[in-house]
Amino acid sequence: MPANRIVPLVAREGLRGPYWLLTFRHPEIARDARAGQFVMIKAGTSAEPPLRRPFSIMATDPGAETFTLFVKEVGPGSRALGRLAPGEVAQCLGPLGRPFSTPPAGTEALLVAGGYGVAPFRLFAEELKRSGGRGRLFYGGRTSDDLPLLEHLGGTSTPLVPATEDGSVGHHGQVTAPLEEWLDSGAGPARLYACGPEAMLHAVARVAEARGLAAEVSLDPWMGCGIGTCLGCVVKVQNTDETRASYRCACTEGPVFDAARVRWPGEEVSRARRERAGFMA
Amino acid sequence: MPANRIVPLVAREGLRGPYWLLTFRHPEIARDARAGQFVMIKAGTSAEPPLRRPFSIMATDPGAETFTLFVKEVGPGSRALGRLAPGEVAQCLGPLGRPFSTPPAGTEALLVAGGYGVAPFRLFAEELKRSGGRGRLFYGGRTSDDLPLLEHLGGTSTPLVPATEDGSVGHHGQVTAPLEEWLDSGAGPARLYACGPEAMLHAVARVAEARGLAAEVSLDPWMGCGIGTCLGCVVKVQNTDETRASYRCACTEGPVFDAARVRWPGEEVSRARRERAGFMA
Amino acid sequence: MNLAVEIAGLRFKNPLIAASGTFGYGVEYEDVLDLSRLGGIVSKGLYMEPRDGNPTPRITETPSGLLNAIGLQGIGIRAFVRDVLPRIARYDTVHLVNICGDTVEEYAEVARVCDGAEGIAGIEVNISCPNVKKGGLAFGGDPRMTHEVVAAVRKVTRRPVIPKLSPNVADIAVLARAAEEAGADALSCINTLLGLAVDVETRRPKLAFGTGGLSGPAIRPVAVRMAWQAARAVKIPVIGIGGISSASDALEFLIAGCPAVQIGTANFVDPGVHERILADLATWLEQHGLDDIGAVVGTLEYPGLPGPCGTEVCP
Amino acid sequence: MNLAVEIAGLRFKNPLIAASGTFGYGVEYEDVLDLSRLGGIVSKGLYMEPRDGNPTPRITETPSGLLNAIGLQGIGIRAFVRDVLPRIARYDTVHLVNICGDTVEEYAEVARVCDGAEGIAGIEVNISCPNVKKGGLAFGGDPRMTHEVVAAVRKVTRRPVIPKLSPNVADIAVLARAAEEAGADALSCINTLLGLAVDVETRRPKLAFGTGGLSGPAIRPVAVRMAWQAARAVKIPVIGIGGISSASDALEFLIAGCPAVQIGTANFVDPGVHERILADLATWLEQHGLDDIGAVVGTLEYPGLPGPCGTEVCP
Ligand SMILES: Cc1cc2nc3c(=O)[nH]c(=O)nc-3n(C[C@H](O)[C@H](O)[C@H](O)COP(=O)(O)OP(=O)(O)OC[C@H]3O[C@@H](n4cnc5c(N)ncnc54)[C@H](O)[C@@H]3O)c2cc1C
Ligand SMILES: Cc1cc2nc3c(=O)[nH]c(=O)nc-3n(C[C@H](O)[C@H](O)[C@H](O)COP(=O)(O)OP(=O)(O)OC[C@H]3O[C@@H](n4cnc5c(N)ncnc54)[C@H](O)[C@@H]3O)c2cc1C
Ligand SMILES: Cc1cc2nc3c(=O)[nH]c(=O)nc-3n(C[C@H](O)[C@H](O)[C@H](O)COP(=O)(O)O)c2cc1C
Ligand SMILES: Cc1cc2nc3c(=O)[nH]c(=O)nc-3n(C[C@H](O)[C@H](O)[C@H](O)COP(=O)(O)O)c2cc1C
Ligand code: FES
Ligand code: FES
Repeated sequence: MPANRIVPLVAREGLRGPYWLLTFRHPEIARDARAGQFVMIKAGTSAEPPLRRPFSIMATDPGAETFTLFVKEVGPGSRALGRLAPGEVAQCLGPLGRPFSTPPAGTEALLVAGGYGVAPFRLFAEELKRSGGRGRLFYGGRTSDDLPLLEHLGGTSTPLVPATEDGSVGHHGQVTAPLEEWLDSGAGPARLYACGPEAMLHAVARVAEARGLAAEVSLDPWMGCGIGTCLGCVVKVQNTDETRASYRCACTEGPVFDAARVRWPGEEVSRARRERAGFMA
Repeated sequence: MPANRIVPLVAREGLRGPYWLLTFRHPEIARDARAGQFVMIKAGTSAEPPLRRPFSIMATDPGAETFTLFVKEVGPGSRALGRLAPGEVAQCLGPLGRPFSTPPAGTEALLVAGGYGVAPFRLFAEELKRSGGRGRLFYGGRTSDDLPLLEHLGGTSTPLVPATEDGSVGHHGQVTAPLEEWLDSGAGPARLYACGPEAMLHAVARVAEARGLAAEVSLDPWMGCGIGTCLGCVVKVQNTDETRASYRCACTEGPVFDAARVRWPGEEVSRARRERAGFMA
Repeated sequence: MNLAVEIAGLRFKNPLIAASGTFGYGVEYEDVLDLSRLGGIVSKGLYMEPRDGNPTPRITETPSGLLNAIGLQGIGIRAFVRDVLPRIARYDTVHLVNICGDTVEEYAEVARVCDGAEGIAGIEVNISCPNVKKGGLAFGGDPRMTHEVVAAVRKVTRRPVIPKLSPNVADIAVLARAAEEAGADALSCINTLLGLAVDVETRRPKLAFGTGGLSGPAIRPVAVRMAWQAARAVKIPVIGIGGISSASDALEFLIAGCPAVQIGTANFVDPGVHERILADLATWLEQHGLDDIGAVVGTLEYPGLPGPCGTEVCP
Repeated sequence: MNLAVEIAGLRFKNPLIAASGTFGYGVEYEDVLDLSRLGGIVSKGLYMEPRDGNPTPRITETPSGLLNAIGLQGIGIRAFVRDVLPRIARYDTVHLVNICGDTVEEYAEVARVCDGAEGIAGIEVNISCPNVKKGGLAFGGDPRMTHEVVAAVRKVTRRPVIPKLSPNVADIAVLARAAEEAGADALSCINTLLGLAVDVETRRPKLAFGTGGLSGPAIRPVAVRMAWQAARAVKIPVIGIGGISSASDALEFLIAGCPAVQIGTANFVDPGVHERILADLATWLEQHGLDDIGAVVGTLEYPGLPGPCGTEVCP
């Protein structure tokens, strides 16, 4: 059950660039969180910025009763989190949202991450390891600077395939290229799981569609409440049993959606705008 | 000349209770500040609270190019200052305002401080020491908790007379009691200088008036700009050459005023309100 | 310690009501808090039919504020009565429905459904939503239309009718009186301020709809002023709304003359806000030697106006 | 890089003007910054005679905002012209005077003095101060009175006349058109929002005057909306005001259709705000491959309205 919790920061690690690993203590979140779920969190009670911010749960340690967030500092909310000192507390609601589904037995889970979208896949890889499932993580960014978690993704049974658009590390090109290569190379039954910029999610959705594969995407809209009441986070979705698309809350029915059900933006909305807005128009 | 400066925090000492000694580096402020002057300061550039806050300059070290503030944490502005880490910077305008006047030769400077109003008198005592002037500092509060600077006022030639209303340290009673005793005891020519809660300032003004002594009081209104433009800090003053009282900026014509020229609040404004507001109605 | 208040014949166990559009239909919070602890809950705005609402982005932050153009996405009054009401009616709190309409007739129709539904204690009439092209602000900005809508709703229900006024007017007293004359039992003041945020990169409004409604702490001084003006203009009670996120914020409205308040945006920031304010209100009353929240309502001493005792004139 | 703009025949070397009441008479900042770097300076509001202003407290903070009720304390127009103007006229910037009046005649009288004074480039007509009992908002809230005041000022001066509009109205377009018809050369939008903050301990308003005017970042979304509405309603240029403290804030107004902006409360927070915004504006233009600030003015693509090219309709 999501509930409002006050969570103390227990550890804080600065990665290169604007990235932090922040570990908080909370027994239930540590126990209950599933890959793809998130928390709405805010450092302290300062009035500015007003709202909490959504962050994926990157890792949990039920024994230590802790969970870890992977935070990219991009504005005031993330900055305030990065400035918390161990012992200080944050206001936190979670775990929230629908997690990624468990891959069916015998199916390989192909995880496609762009930028900070890698966060849920660390937990996903843990779950795979625990359940004996098979997976492969494609982790892309523009340059190696966008992959600060590269060295922190070991210790699971999921092989890691980095890709950068400038070739500074791993595959040279977009992350969907090694994904398609892998699929071409005669991999067995697979299911795609993606989290990252909208353009990447859409590309993964097209790959899945072209190959008749199931794909789940974690969307990233602006969220006001995380709990289904502000209706600010909606995305247009049309489920198989429905005659028309309608707005669904990404915070409660998502953030993970079946890629085939998402009404991807048409061309009437400019690309720049969509990418900036980072979500469905 | 006051100017807008970015000042790094170089040292930070937590005193007992909600009090901090914060030392910032700035060569000109360290060189130019006079006792009674203040800075308008704000930690960082956060939007909340919107405005800078006035703090008296408590001490300067021209050699080290530093100045020190004595900050009581009472709300968001002072709290943010107290949270600055050494090396971090504050936005600062100063030194501002009219300082206390230099006591005429042969006159004893009787300094009367209440609570955080003690701040300017540390610098005043330094100035007396340097000029060879004579002084005596009466430092009052409700309890010893209100006198956290007691141990930090040594090293000058000015004797210190503490007073607390509960008698927990020094004289038992209000700070004007030891002041009057001293005046009764046949001290020589004296001039009063006071900084603290308005009720105390008014009491000092009455003592001075009754004994025909000159008194200067440092007032403590809400200040928006510190530089004479918002007109938020005005106090009612009537100078000897004027036929009527008018509103004067405490930030530029004060904060130090001749006590005899201040239009102290009449009885039509409730006492509670005045004390809370902390300044002239 | 009595925190209960009576408004329009309804007993609220405390003066803290969840504001429309910021608390869903109530059910969303079932797991997060105990709904029975609330003074009341106002539903998200409801039309006769389900509504999609506006395209996204629908919300954006502004300094100490939230700008939204949700556009009244909702399930429609019948689905609410059928599917939601039975589930929330079991919580012992005052259930109010926020009703909308494209036409005066639609307001009346929705009100009629509410009137027939067990468990709906009263009707808040949303004539002030800035985020729809018809109805909403078009009604709430004009005293004649306000009168017409409120009168039409009044005619079809015996339940308390509580028009929700817009701040986007020159003189809220005029609208407040129009609503009172049309038979309102109480007023809700205020809805959101019309605002516009521009994305300087795309050079479009940050919200897909264009303008939006501003809420949150940023608007509190405007809201307190308007609630106070409305309360002085009418004899019916005025429920204060706008930027409340602490007991002190709530007290500003109570002192200005509102027997109860609604909490909106703060629900998003802190789902535990009601409990926190409730505890702090009780402590405050205790510290001030009061044992009834009613003792602070309307006690503002405004300079030049008669004080609360009715005789003293403040300097 | 051209940052200069022309408004009402006046050339501003950049679009950043210090707003009335937040920059004194200019002289106060002589030591703090180089006044010649400003696009323009608007004086504190001036009547014929000196004014004491309101009792204190006069200012209080609200979330991301400042509430003030200074009450137009000032030295009067004649002392300004005699004592202050010679001192500031030597700075190469556009000197505007913000004029006030208790009556239409007083506005005209003050304007006449301005007209005769060397060094005053234009007249901003303050018909929107919420903090005085006569004049001010009483004029700015009513299109007929707005017309009357502006026409009276217009009659006595050939200098540019720039009425400053109030946000405390239902439809600012109506007021904007009234001012334009009366002969205004440009408009300033907006003055402060009427607000009330209550001190819950004393149960009095926090400001001695009672209500006050809300300014600062909190009001920016409302100000951008109103400046945009006014700019669409009239042909004369609209100077945007309200909550600007960064280049991005300024750009919101420019994109919404204002060729220049005024910076108010931010002067208190950071006396170096003009320099900072100026530098950031230049950088922004450069990054966007633009070499003239005019190229962004009025480029907002508003959904459903013709785009800046005059043909495209946004989705
Ligand atoms: C379900 C979910 C999980 C997320 N997980 C992570 C995570 O694990 N790690 C991480 O670093 N970030 C994550 N994010 C994104 C994170 O929430 C935003 O970066 C954060 O809210 C930014 O807040 P801020 O105050 O720091 O910056 P702001 O100033 O609020 O934002 C900076 C810029 O980003 C834009 N922006 C803000 N939030 C979003 C958004 N949700 N979508 C698109 N644009 C946005 C703003 O418009 C602005 O331009 C997640 C978002 C969602 C919805
Ligand atoms: C010239 C001058 C010198 C000062 N020197 C010192 C100093 O050396 N050390 C020190 O600790 N403080 C000093 N102060 C007071 C200090 O400025 C305030 O405590 C500070 O502004 C409070 O800001 P805040 O955000 O922390 O709290 P806020 O939340 O702004 O204030 C807390 C409470 O204090 C009230 N308040 C705030 N400022 C004032 C004020 N100026 N007068 C009366 N009531 C006020 C508020 O209304 C509120 O109730 C000085 C003030 C002035 C005018
Ligand atoms: C996201 C959101 C949705 C809202 N939806 C409605 C609504 O459906 N009906 C209504 O009358 N008011 C609606 N409001 C207005 C609030 O009920 C309230 O009047 C306003 O937000 C001011 O209060 P606040 O500052 O506490 O949020 C909405 C506000 C927000 C922020
Ligand atoms: C302390 C203060 C005094 C003001 N005095 C005047 C004035 O004399 N005349 C006037 O037209 N506007 C006055 N204003 C309004 C400002 O010029 C400006 O319109 C308003 O503050 C909004 O801009 P901002 O948010 O940038 O401050 C004053 C504002 C403040 C905060
Ligand atoms: S974030 Fe508020 S409804 Fe989803
Ligand atoms: S603090 Fe602004 S005029 Fe004195």
